[in-house]
Amino acid sequence: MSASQPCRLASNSGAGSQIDRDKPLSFTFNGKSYQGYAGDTLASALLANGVDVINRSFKYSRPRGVVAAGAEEPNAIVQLGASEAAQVPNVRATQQSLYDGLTARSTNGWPDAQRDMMGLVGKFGGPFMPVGFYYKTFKAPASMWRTYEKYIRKAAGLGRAPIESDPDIYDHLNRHCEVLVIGSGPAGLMSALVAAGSGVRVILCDEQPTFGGSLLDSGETIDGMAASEWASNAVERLAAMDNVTLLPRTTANGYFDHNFVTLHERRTEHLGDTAPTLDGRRQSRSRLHRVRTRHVVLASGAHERPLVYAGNDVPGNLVAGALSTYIRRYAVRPGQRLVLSTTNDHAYRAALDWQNAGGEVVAIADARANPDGELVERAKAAGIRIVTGSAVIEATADRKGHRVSGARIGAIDIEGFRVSGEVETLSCDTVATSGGYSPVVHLAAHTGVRPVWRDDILGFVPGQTASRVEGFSVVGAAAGLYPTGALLEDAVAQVVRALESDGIDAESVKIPDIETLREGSAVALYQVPHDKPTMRAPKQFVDLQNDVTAAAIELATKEGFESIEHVKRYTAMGFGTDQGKLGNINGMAIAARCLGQTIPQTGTTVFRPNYTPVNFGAIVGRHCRELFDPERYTAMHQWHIEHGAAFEDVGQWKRPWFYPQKRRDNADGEFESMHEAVMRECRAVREKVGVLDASTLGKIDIQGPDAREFLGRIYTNGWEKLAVGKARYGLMCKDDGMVMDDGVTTCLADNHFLMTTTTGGAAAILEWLEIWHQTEWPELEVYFTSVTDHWATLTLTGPEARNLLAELTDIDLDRDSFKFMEWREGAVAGVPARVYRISFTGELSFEVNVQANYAMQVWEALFAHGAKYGLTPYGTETMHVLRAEKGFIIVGQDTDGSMTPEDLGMHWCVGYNKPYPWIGKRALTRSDTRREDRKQLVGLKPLDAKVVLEEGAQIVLDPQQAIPMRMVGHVTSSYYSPTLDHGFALAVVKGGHKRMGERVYLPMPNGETHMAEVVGSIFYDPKGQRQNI
Amino acid sequence: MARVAQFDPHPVQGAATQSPLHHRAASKPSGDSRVTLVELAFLDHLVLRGEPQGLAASVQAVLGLELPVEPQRLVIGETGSLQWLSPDEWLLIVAAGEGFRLQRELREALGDSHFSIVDVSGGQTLLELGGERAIDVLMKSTVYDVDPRAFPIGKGVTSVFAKATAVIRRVGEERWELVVRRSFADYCLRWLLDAGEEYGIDYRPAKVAATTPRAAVADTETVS
Amino acid sequence: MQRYSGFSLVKHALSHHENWQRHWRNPVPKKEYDVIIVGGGGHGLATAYYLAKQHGITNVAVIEKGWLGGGNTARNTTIVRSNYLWDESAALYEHSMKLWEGLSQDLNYNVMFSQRGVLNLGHTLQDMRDIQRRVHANRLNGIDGEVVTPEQIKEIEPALDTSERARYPILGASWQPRGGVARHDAVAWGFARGADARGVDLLQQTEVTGFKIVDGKVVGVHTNRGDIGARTVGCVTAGNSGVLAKMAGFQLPVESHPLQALVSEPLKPILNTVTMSNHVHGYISQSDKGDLVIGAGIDGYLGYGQRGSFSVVEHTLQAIIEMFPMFSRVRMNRQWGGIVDTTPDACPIISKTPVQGLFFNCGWGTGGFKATPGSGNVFAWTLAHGQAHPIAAAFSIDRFRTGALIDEHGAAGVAH
Amino acid sequence: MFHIYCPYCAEYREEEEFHPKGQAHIARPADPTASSDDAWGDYLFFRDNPRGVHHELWVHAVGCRKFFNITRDTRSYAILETYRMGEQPGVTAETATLAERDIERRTSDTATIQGVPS
Repeated sequence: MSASQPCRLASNSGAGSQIDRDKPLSFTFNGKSYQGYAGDTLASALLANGVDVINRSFKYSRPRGVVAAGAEEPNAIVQLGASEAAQVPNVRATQQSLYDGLTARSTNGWPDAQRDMMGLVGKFGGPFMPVGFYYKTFKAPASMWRTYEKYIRKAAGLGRAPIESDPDIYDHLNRHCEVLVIGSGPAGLMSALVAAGSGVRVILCDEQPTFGGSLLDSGETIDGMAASEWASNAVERLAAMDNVTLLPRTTANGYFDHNFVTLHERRTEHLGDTAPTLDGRRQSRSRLHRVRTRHVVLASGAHERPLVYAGNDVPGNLVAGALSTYIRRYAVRPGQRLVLSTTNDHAYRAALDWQNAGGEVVAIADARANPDGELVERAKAAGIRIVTGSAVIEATADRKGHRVSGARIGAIDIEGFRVSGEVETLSCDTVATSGGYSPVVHLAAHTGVRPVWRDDILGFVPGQTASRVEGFSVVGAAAGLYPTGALLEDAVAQVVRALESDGIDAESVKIPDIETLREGSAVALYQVPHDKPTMRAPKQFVDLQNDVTAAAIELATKEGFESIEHVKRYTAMGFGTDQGKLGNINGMAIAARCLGQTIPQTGTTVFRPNYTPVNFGAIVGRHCRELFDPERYTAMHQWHIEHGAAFEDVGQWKRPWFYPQKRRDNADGEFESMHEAVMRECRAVREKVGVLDASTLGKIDIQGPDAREFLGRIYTNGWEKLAVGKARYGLMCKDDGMVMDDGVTTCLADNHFLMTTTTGGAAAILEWLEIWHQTEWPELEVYFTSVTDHWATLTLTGPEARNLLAELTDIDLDRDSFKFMEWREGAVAGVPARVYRISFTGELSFEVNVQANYAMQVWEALFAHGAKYGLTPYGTETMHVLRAEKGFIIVGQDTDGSMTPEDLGMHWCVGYNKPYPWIGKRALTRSDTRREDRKQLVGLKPLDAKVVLEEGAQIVLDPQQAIPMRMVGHVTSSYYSPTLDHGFALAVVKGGHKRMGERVYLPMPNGETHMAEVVGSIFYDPKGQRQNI
Repeated sequence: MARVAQFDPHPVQGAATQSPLHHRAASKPSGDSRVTLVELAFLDHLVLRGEPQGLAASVQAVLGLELPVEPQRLVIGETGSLQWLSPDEWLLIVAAGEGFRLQRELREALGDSHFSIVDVSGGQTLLELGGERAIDVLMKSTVYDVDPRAFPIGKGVTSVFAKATAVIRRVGEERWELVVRRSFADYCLRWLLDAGEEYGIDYRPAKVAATTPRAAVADTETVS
Repeated sequence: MQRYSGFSLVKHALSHHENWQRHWRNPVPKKEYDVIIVGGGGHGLATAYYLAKQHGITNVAVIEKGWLGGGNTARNTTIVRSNYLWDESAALYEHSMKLWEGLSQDLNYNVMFSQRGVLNLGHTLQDMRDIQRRVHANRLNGIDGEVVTPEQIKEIEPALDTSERARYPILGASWQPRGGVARHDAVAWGFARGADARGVDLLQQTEVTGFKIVDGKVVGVHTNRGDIGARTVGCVTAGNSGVLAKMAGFQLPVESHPLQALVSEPLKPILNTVTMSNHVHGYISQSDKGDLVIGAGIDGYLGYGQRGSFSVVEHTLQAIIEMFPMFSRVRMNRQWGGIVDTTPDACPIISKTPVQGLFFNCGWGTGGFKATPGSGNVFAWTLAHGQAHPIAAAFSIDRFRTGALIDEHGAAGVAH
Repeated sequence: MFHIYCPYCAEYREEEEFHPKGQAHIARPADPTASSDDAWGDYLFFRDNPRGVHHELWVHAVGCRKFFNITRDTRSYAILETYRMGEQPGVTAETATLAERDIERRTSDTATIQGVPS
C-alpha cells in the first residue's frame, strides 16, 4: 500500500478491475489535495486515501462516512464543483466518477466536517429533540416563529444551489424500441442477448460506467470463465449488433404509463466540472432519453440491507457487499480489522474478499444458530472465527467519533427481541453487516404496481403485473431470484415469452454453465436488540440521511402514528435523497415490531420517480432560454426590429407594441417615452395615415355548401343575408352564453368564407369549429383550413389612407363603389391582394392582405409612397387606444369569460330570431343571465381630464364606506386620448347600462379617490362617419 | 356566381419575395458536417380536402398522382408530392407558380362535389434535412418514431416538433423534409441548428431566385 | 390533552421520551353519531374540530378509508394565500387566512405556518391588468396586497431572473406578504389531535360503501366495519367526491384530475418567498427542510391513479428554469400526484344536496390546502345549523343550474 | 405518458400529440329552448366522473386533427379501446373484465405513497 493512498491495494494484488493505475488523477476534498486513479469513484478514492469523515448528519451533526458503493448511499453526500457556476449540490460520492481536478466539499459541518461545531448542538441538544419535537414547540409567541424558522432553515438542507447560471447544455433524445433492459447484471445481460438475437430493437442501460453489475464483483465462474470476463464477452457481442443500443452511465429514473421510461445518461459528468467541447462544438453535459418501448425488462438487481444496531452510523460501518465492491473493482480495502455481522451466507463473500486482500477478519457474528452453507464452510476453512446466534449489537467509536474502534457482539434472541447472552467487545476498525437483500422494485412501483412481501426471501418484489403493464417483466435479483444459474434460466424464459406474445420467434439460447453453491437459509433480523431498551440505548439509525433512529420509530408508534405513512411522515424516514433505499424496509420492520404486526400488515413501500435525483436542466433539455417557447414572427418582423419597435408578447407572437423614435427636440438622440410615441402614433392615424402589421389575426378559410349555415350556428348574429363581396363582424359564445371570441368574417363566394379570429384565439377557434363539426353536425358539408400564416395583413388607416393606397393599386377605391364592410381584389404594389374596408380605429381603413412571401414588397412600397401622406407605423398600444375611443372591445381584456353579448351592450349582434338555436342562445335566458344588476360594459370619463384611471381599478358607489367595500365593477381599458385631450376608460359596472350620467368612485392604494362619470362606451365619432369618408 | 373564390397570389411581373427565413445566414462552412439543412422556399403548397372516393380519379387525372388513402403515405411524382394528412385531407406541394393552375384544373375536374382546396403557400415552408446524423437531430426534436425500421421512405406524418408542429417526411435514405409554419420557421431553424451543432450542421438558405414569375394563367376567377 | 411546549420537551427528555401520550385514540365505531364526516383529510378533520370546539357537537365521527391526512393534504405544495379575485372567494379564503394566523396556538400544535409572502408574477400586459384588478379588489376587501415592479421583485426574491433576457420577461407581480406556506401533515395532525381531545371519534381504515337514505333523508352510512347511524352527514372527500355522490344517487359538477408536484433535493436556504406564475406555468417555494417544492398544472384527463404524465413535469421544470436559471444544476428528487376535484368555475362546492341531511364540501380543485381551516370552519357551521354559513352560501351546487358561477379562471390559471 | 391508438391514423402515437376533451357522447339537446334551466345546467356542467371505465373524447390535435373516443380505466389508465366518432363503445363498465376490476385492489389510493416533506 502506498503512503499517498494508504488503503489502496498493491498492483500485484490482482484487484481493481475498474481502475487504471497508469492514469493517476488529483482531486481536492475539503480543500485538501489527494490522488486517485481513472476509474475510481469519488468514494473509492476517498476511502483509498483513508478519509473517514465525509459529511456531517442533518439533525444531530454526527460525523458520517461511506456506507455503501452505489445509488443507495445515504451518507457520503458532497458539494461538487470548482467554480460557482459549476456547483452541483448533493452528489453521492459513490456515484461520482473521479476526474482530474475534481473539487468537492462536505455539504454540512462548520467550519468543516472534521471539526464541526454544530456537533455540539447535536450532542447536547439531541435529548431535547425527539422525533417531531418541532410540532411541540416554537409556537409561542406566535411572532417568534419566523425567527426560529430562520435558524431551522439554516441548519437544514444539504448542499447549496449555484448562484450563477449553468454554463452547460442538456438535451433529449426520443427513442423507440421493442425491448428495454434496465440493468446489466447477469439477468439483464442475458435478457438483452436473447432479445437482440431475435432482431428487434433493444436498449440496454446501466447506471455504472461498466456493464456487468454484480458479475463485476462476483467470484463465480460462468462457462468456464471468470464472471466479469463472461460479462465483457456478452457486452462485446451486443455492441456488434446494429439493433442494440448500449447506454452505460445511464439510469432509468422514471417508469410511466404504457411503457414510457426516462433514462438519464451522464455523458460528461465523469470528464469534468463542465462538459468539454468536441472539435470545438458544444455537447450536452447529460441527456434524457425518453423511451417508448413494447417491453420493459427490469433487471435492476437488489440492494443489500444493513442491520440496525447502536453506533451504526460511525464511519467504518458499511454494508457487507460494499467491501467486495471496493476491493474487487477499485483495489481499496477501507480498513484493517473487520467484524462482520450477517443473517445470510452471501455476506461471507465480503469477509473472504477482505481476508484475501490482506485484511484481518476478527470475527463473523452470524445471527443463525447453525449456519452451514458452502461459503460458511470456506470461511471456517480460512480460519475465520464464526460466532453463531449472535450479532453486532453496538459499534463503538474512537474519541472523536470519527472511526469505529470496536464491536460489541452478543448472543441474541430474535423472537424475544433481547440480548440473550454475554456481550463481548472486539477491537476492530470496520464493521460490515448484512440483513439480506431488498430487490430494487422502485421502477415497478412508479406506475402503481404494489410490491408484495415474500417471507422466503425477506423482501418486497413487484406485485403481479396487471394487464395495463402488458410488456413488463422483472428478472433476476429484482424479482427476488438470486442464484445465478436459476436467474439466467428465468430471464431467458421471460424474454422468450415476451417476444412470443408479439409473434416474434426468439433464437434458442444456451444457458451458460454455472456452479451453484449450496446455500443455507437466511434469518429475518432488522434491528438488533441492545442490552438497553431502544429508547435508552445509544442511537440506532434506520435512515442515516435524515437521522431517523429506531427510537424515533418506536416513539412515533407510541404517539399513535400507526399507519406506516404516518410513521414515515412523522419521522421523515425515506424522505432523503436516497429515498430510503437502505433504511425503509428496516424502518417498516421496526414499526411492525412495535405495533405487533407483520411487515405486510404494516404496509408496502411505494416509490415515486426519480429513482435517483436528476438535475432540472436535464429534464428541461433544450427547452430553455432562447428556445424556452417559440417566438412567432410575421413577414415584417425584421423591418420592425430595424425600425426600433418595442414588442409585446401576444400568445407566442411578437407584435410591435410601439415604435419609439429619436426625440426631435433632443440632440443627444434620446428616444421618446412610450407615452410620447403612442400619442404621436395616435395623432398620425387620426390626422393622416398609419399602418399596422395585423398579420397575427387568426384566419380560417371555410368552404362548402353548408358554410353559411355553419356560421349561423357558431356566431351569435345572422349570416344568411351576407352577400358575396361583403364582410360582417361576428361574436362567438360558448354554450354557457359567455363571449369567447370575435372577428370579421368575409363572404368570398357563395360557399366560401374567410373568418378572422383574435390573435390569441386562432388555434382554439379552429379546434372549436372542428369539434362542433365533427361531433355535433357531421352532416354539414364544410371544411376549415387555417390560413393565418399564409396571408400577411397590412392595415392602412386614417384620412389619407385612400390617397396613399390609390397610388399603389388598380382597385377602384371610390367610397361609393368600394363601401365600408366590403372587399375587393386587385394588385397592390404589383402584388395580387385582397383588400378589406373594415376598421378597428374608426378611421377610413383598408386591410391589405397578400401572400406572406410578398408582404415586404407591399410594406416597403407603402413607405416609399407614404412619406408625403405622413405614413406612420403604429403598434398594438396605439391600436388599443384608437379602438377604445370607438368603444370596440378586446375579448379577454374587456371580457373575462363572464360577459354575455348583452352585458357588452351588443344586442345588435344577437340573432334572437335565427331559426337554429345557435351556440350560446339558450344560456341568455337562464335566470342569472337575466339579472338586471349584471356587470355591463360602459364608458367612464374621469372628472379630472388629466387622470388616466388605472386598468383593473375597482369601482364603488360610496367612497366613504368602510372596508370591505361593496364593489360594483372595474376598469377594463383605460388610456389618455390625444384626440379628445382627456383620459377615458371602458369599464364593467353592475347595472351600468342604466347608470348613464351617474358618478362613480375609484379608491386608490395611495388614499386618493378618483371620480368618474358613467358614459356610453363610444367616445369618438359616435355616428361612425370617419370610417366612411 | 362562383361558389368559391380563387386567387392567384403571384404577381404577374414578378416581385421581390422573401422566405420566412430570409434573414438567416448560412452556417460557416466546415469540412466535417454530418447534417445538412437547406430551405426549399417558394414552392406552392395546397391543402386538399374531401372524400377520397370523390377525389381520387380527378387527382390522378390532373396531377398524375395517386391519391394516397393509406394513412401516413406520401406519393411523389413529376408534378410534385401529395401526402395524406387525415382521412379527408392531403398536402400537395408543387413547383412555384404551379399551384393556381392545378387548383383550377382540379376544381374543374371535381365539379359539383363537396371538397375544398386552399392555397397555404405563404403560410409554410419546406426544409430539407440530410446527412448521416439527420436522424439524431430528428430524435431530439420529435416524439415520433423516426427509426428507418418504423419510418420507410415515402412516409410522412404530422407530429410534435420541439414546441411547434411539423410535417415530417422521409424522401430518401438519409433525406428528410420538414414542413413548418411560416411564423414558427425561425424558431424551428434555431432549434435545428442547436440540435445539430454537435454533429456539425451545414445550413444553406433558400437557393431559389428572389423573384417568382406568375404562372401562365390567363385570367383569374374573381367575384365582382 | 397533553400540552406541548418547550418545557414539556425538557421534562420528557428526563424520562427518555417514554411517557408521551398518543396524538389520538383508535376508537371502536359507535352505533350512531350526531354527525358523521366522511373523509379524514385536513378539511374533514378541521370540520370535526370546529364542530366540537365552536358548536359543542362532540358526538361526531370522522370516517377515513385510509390514514388521516393521506389524500391531497399529504400531497400538495402547502401554499397559503387569500388574494382571490371575486368577493365570494376572497371572503372565504381570507376567513381561512385569519384562522391560519392563530392556528398553531389554537391547536397547541406547531403547523409551521410561515408568512413568507406570495408573489404572483405577470409576464404580459394582460397579466398585469389582471393582477391590478385583483390587487385593487383585494385591498377594498381588506386583504393585503400590492402591485410590485421588477425592481421590487428582485429585492423580495433575488434568485428570480427579472432581466429582459427572459422569453417572457417579468413585468411585475402581485405581492401578498401575509401569504406563505405551512407544514401540511402537521395541519391534519393538529386538527385530528384537537378533535380527538374533544371527543370526536377518528375512524381510520374505515371505508364508506354507501349511504342509508330513508324518504330522501340520510340516516347513516354503510361501511366496511358495519352500518353507522347519523342525522347529518358531511362528505369532504376531494377527488373521490364524485364517487360518493354517485353512491348517494346524484351527480356533481366535478371532475377528478391528476395534479402533480415535485421536490428537489434539500438545499441551504435560497428562496425567501413563494413565487407563482400563471403565464410560464409553475410555482415554487422552499420548505424548512430545504427542498424546493414545485407545483405543476393539472393533467387534462380524468385520473384516480395519483400520477400524471411526465410531460407536465417537463413543462413545469422548463418554467422554473425560465424564472430561475440558476437552478439548472439542482436536482429533482421526487414527483407524485394527487387527485383534485375540479369544478367548471374553479371554485369549491359547499352545499346541501338533493338528499336531506347530506352535505358536500368539495371541488377545491388545485387550491384546497390554503382553505383548510376556513373550509372546516364554515362547513362545521353549515352542518351545525343545517343551512349554509353566510360565506358558504355562494358556493351552492345550484349555481351551475342558475348560471351564477364565481369564475376564478380569469384570476387563477394556475391556482394553488 | 399514454400511448394512444388513433383510429384514423391507424397507429399508436405519443400523448403529446393529443388533447383530452372531456366526457364522450354528450349530445347537445336538440331543442335547447325546450330544456329547463336544470336540464341545461346538467348539459353544460354535470359529467360522469367514474373511478373506473370512462368513455372520453380526445382530439389528435398534432396529427390528423380528428376527434375520436377512448374507453379508459381512470384507475389504471389502461386504454381499453379507441373508436371513431359516431361509433359506440365496445367496452363498458358492465363488460369490463374481472381482471380489470382486479386492478382496483392493487392500485387503490388508500395505500401508502410518498408525499412532500417540508
